[in-house]
Amino acid sequence: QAEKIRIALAETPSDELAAFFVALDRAKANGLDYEWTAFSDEELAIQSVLSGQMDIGFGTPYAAMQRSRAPLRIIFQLSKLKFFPVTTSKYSSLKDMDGEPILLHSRGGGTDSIANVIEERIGIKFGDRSYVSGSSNRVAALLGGRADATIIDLSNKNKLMRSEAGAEFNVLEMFDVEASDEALFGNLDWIKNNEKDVAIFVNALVSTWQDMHKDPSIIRRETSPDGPIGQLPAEILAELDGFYSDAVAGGLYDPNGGGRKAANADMEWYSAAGQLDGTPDTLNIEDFWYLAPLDAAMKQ
Amino acid sequence: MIKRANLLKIVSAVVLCSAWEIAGRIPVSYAFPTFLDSMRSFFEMIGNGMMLEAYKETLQPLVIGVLISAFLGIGLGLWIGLNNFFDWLFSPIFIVMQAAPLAALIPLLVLAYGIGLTSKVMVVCIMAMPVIVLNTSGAVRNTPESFKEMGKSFLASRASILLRIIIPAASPVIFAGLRLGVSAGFIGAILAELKITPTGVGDIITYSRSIADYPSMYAAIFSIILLAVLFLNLIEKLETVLFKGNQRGYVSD
Amino acid sequence: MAMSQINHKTTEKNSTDIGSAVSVQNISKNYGDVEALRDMSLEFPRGQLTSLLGPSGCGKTTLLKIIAGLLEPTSGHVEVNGINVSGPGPDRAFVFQDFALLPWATVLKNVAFGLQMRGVAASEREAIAERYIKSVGLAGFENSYPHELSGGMRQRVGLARALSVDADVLLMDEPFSAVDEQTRRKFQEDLLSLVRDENKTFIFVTHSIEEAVYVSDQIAILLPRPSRVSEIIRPSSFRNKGVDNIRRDSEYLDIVDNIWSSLRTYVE
Amino acid sequence: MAMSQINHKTTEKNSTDIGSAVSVQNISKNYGDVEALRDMSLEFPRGQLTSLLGPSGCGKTTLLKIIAGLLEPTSGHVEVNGINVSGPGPDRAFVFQDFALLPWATVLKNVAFGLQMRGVAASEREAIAERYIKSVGLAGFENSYPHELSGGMRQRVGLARALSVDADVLLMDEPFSAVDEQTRRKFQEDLLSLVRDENKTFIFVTHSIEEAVYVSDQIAILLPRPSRVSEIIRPSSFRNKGVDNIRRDSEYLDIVDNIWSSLRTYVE
Amino acid sequence: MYIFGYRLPGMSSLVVWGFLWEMIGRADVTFFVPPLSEVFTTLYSIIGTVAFKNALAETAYAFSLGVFFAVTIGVIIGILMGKNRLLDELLLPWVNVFLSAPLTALVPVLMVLFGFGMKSIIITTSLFAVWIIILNSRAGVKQINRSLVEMANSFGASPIDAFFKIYFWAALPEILGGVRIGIIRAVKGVIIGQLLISIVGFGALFELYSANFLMGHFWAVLLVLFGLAFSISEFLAYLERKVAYYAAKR
Ligand SMILES: Nc1ncnc2c1ncn2[C@@H]1O[C@H](COP(=O)(O)OP(=O)(O)OP(=O)(O)O)[C@@H](O)[C@H]1O
Ligand SMILES: Nc1ncnc2c1ncn2[C@@H]1O[C@H](COP(=O)(O)OP(=O)(O)OP(=O)(O)O)[C@@H](O)[C@H]1O
Ligand SMILES: [Mg+2]
Ligand SMILES: [Mg+2]
Repeated sequence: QAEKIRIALAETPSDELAAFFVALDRAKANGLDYEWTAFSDEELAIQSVLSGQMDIGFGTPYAAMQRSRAPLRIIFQLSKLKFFPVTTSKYSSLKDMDGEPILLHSRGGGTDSIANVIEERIGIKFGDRSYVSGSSNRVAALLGGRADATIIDLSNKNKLMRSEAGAEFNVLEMFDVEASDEALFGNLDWIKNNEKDVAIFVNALVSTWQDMHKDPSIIRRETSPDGPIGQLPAEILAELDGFYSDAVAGGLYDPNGGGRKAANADMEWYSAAGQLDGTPDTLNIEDFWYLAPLDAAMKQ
Repeated sequence: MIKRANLLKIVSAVVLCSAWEIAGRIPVSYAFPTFLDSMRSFFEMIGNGMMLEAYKETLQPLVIGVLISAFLGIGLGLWIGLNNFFDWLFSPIFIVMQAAPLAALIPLLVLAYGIGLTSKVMVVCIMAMPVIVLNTSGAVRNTPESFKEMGKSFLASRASILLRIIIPAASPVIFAGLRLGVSAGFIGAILAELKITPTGVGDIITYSRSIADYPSMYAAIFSIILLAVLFLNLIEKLETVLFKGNQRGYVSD
Repeated sequence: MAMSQINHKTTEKNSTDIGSAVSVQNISKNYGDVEALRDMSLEFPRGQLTSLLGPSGCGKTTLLKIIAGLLEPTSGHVEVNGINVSGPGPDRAFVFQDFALLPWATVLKNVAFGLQMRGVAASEREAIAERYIKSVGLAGFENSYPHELSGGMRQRVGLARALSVDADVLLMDEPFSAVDEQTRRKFQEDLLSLVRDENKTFIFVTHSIEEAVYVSDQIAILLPRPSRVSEIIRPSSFRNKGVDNIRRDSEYLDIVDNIWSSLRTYVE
Repeated sequence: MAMSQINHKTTEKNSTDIGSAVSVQNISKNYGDVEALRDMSLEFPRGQLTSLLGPSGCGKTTLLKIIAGLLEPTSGHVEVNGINVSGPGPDRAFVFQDFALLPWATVLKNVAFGLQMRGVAASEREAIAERYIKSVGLAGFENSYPHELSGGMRQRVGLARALSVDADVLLMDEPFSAVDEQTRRKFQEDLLSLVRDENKTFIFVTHSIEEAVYVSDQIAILLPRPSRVSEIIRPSSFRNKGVDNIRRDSEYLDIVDNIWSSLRTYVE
Repeated sequence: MYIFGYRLPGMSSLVVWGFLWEMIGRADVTFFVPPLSEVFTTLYSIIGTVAFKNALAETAYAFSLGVFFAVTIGVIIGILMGKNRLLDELLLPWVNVFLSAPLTALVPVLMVLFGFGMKSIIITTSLFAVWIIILNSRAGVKQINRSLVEMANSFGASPIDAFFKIYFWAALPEILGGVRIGIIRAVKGVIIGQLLISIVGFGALFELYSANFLMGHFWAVLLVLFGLAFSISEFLAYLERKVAYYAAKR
């Protein structure tokens, strides 16, 4: 097919997207023609797919799926909601956080839903929630003494805890989350019209994700030096291996692309977090996921 | 009998809103609500007090920031316009400030000033001040020579030349700068709410966007634009009251 | 010169007797390459009216602005009442050739401007301004803006403004050029009574030889670029002969002719 | 009126004989509340010079601008060469009371502006402009900017611009008010030779009764607000008597006195 | 600014500020202000990279197109508004709306209407610049000396002639002032567009560097932007000085 597929990223290419770009390179070798645009946040990527200006987007558009008239479907889980409550040494467990202020990413966003679920499961109620987007910015706020508790992602947690200042902070014990943080989605009509491309793409993702689990350093090795990741400053590239071995060890990526397991976890998680109306058992997975390409890829 | 100017305003507003409604009905995009839906959310949010609540938050940094920028900005602008040394020393700073991609700087501001009122006021000031300063100083430099000469010959002190000649002569451009400054201040306030911590109207925008409640999102955008326009009309009134004789009508008349 | 028809009035007011209100000493002024004035010296006797008469572009406005302290001379200096001029002062008021009205202010505010700058209270200065507005024949236009007035009316606003501050020395740059003959005559009479009664010193630029002869105690004839004083004429006062007869007065006509012939030489 | 000293020259040019170049019919003009002109009718004979004489603010500029097509009259209409005026046209050129020079353009460009608007090629219009600049005595100032000129010099730039387009009807709003007496005399002579040789029609606003009497074929005396024509005077031509003698000419002095007395009535 | 009769260039005071910056950086007050010298070293090291060149090209493209549209449309509309009451009454409220509208809030709407790519960024850039240019041109025209217009009319100037020979020149000092401020705003617009719409060009670099706390890199790119804004602004200031001879004498 002459037409390029258009991919809407939800952030600018950086270490976390290295694996995705490796997969894209593999897909390209198999004849997938693509272009990508980075949006500043997930909502924009979702909007762009809603408007039909992009074909495949990054994010977890459950609310949009339920509320808008567009048939959006997820085809692949890119990463899980692996976030960690980090505090100053004032607190040592989530129980201590009852009534205490916390710094989160954005209202209605992933960390907000984590906080909601924490409240529900642990039986506490956080105090004031304030919002600063970007885990690294929240780390900075923590370091700058502007906050005592926040929820940050895996790589920032590791960076913080390994730094000299790490001793002053606690990572609070938390339950495991299987729900998606980032997933690939598209308009169902488009997916069906472009079965072949989607198949190549999902195959490439699955193979990359599985290879990565065997050896995280393939990401660094397979990163094309002329691609958007290869062009990053040396400081960032140097940390790539560390990031992916941490990520694999921490279970950030599902080598099987999520599939039904992820879908079920999402139903549960996002309805608990308030982004989906209804209870998990009334929700129909087929309204949110389109599993055919992933199933086909897993068979190979 | 409605004045023609007002009639035109109404007619063009009706045209624009219908265009919106039609675009929403096509729809241009699933993320683009109709005018009527947006208005419904708008009045709902007014009805349930959400709007009021939000504006209480949004207006605080905005008003403080705009007031600081207006007074400090006009003062600095006059100073820069009158004194070559300060022009040389400070103009570049304001040009730099104007060019500063604030959105990128916000994380740093948060680091320096936290996520409270201070950093939001800072954002508003950084946005609003440069235009006010640069417009004022430019206008001051362009004051017609013969007015200043006249003032001098009638022994106007430096202060009265400033107050009675330079400022009135420069007032149209100063007010244009003020208008721009206020609008930039609005941009700053929203940017701060979008990028620092979502509170007030910025929160309605981001939150309703994240739950794909697009009518509410557009209603919030609509309300902030409405407010900005009201603000500006206020400034315009102020200008007409203060400098009546500067209204010299249209060349075509 | 045959110009010594000095009558009882002008004898009392001889410049050497009563001293100069304004004394211009060796003034030169260059605008870049253009040499507007070169080494000009001139005395303006106190309580008298001196006219500057000369071709356009010869530097009359320049000289007036230097006396007013609005322009720095390139060299030389000006004394007003024996004191060196370094800037504008309350002893001098200026009527501008291009009127210099503030477009955003009403006629009343424009006329009151000078008084306001001298710190006169609002009610008082408006009362004074209204009086002068009436005296220049603009009653009823107090609240008009300059752009609603005709050329001559604007000029009269500038005139009223200068008169209202009651300065010792009045510097008038073609103050009557845009007003009609009738109003001009009236103003000339007003001017003469000011000279007579109030001991003010007037420096007056005009292009009308007749006007200069009629109102002046002394006429300085300037020749152009770089400007220099070519001659000083002290006409007898025709004032007491009555305006209506003077035009047919042969003495008057002689002086006019005389000036005319001394000026016309430069016209090619 | 005793004003019938019509000599051989003016007989040929009687307005009824040769028709009017400009005919103003029942013109009224209100500026908001101010009634500037009321029901004014006036004929301007072709090839003659008509002066408008009247107190300042009586509506002379307004009338001229209406004839030029720059202002819409509130009622009434104007015909130029028998055709109704609905806007400015190439048959008329205007000399503005406030000069209206382009501050960003040199003297040369300013003078050439009218020609440029008529589509004359650059080199040709500059040649013409230079000629007129010389004829108003500004040679050497071609590349100066208006703000570097004195008042009178600016006025002459405006004059040169209007003359350069060679229009049929010249509307001149106090064109000599800021130029010196000597230059003014020269211009008056130039004007007269234009009237004599080129069959142009001039409408001329002035405040100088003497000037009006000297240059005009017909003088319209206007009285103020709302303006109306109080009387039309056709002075005999003093032109052939020579400028130098005319000032002592008793006929001339009679006419001046006559106009003066008819005008002065309105001054309080 | 003159020192010993020599005119200091407009931006020379930045040397003073730069020195101050170096001092603060050296004093190690805060980690996000590294010494200026370090920033320059970083700048030198990234300036040749493909990523930087791409960013520069993308930004310059969006910026120059955006500014081009803003100036052309802004000047024409502004002048027309200043001279024509009907047009002014029709457009002024909307100009004010868009001028005062927090454009950042409008960006999502723009994206929906004009897409998510370069087009929206260019439009955002134009939108940041155009209103001030319109308003300034309008203000310039409104203060025009009526006699000049009448003069042009009396010499039969066509509307086009009047536009280019009178209104444009009479309003030029204001127009240039407006264009200067507009262009500086456009720099901001292009970055905001690149940050809020799709992350490309310098916006992407900023996002990347600030997210990873590469302060040296961050300031280095910022310096490039300032340099850009400054040279354009100085160029316009130079033009403004060229018309200054009549700006105060109109
Ligand atoms: N734009 C305007 N708005 C309101 N009134 C005006 C306007 N222009 C002129 N007038 C009024 O119209 C009257 C006539 O004005 P005009 O300029 O025609 O007088 P004029 O005879 O040319 O006077 P002058 O000899 O002083 O130039 C004046 O009373 C003036 O106040
Ligand atoms: N700002 C300036 N820059 C350059 N030259 C100037 C400037 N102002 C005046 N001049 C020149 O100085 C000379 C004298 O000008 P000035 O205005 O004093 O003449 P004036 O005697 O008042 O003439 P007028 O009777 O026409 O008003 C003129 O030749 C003029 O060109
Ligand atoms: Mg002069
Ligand atoms: Mg007039």
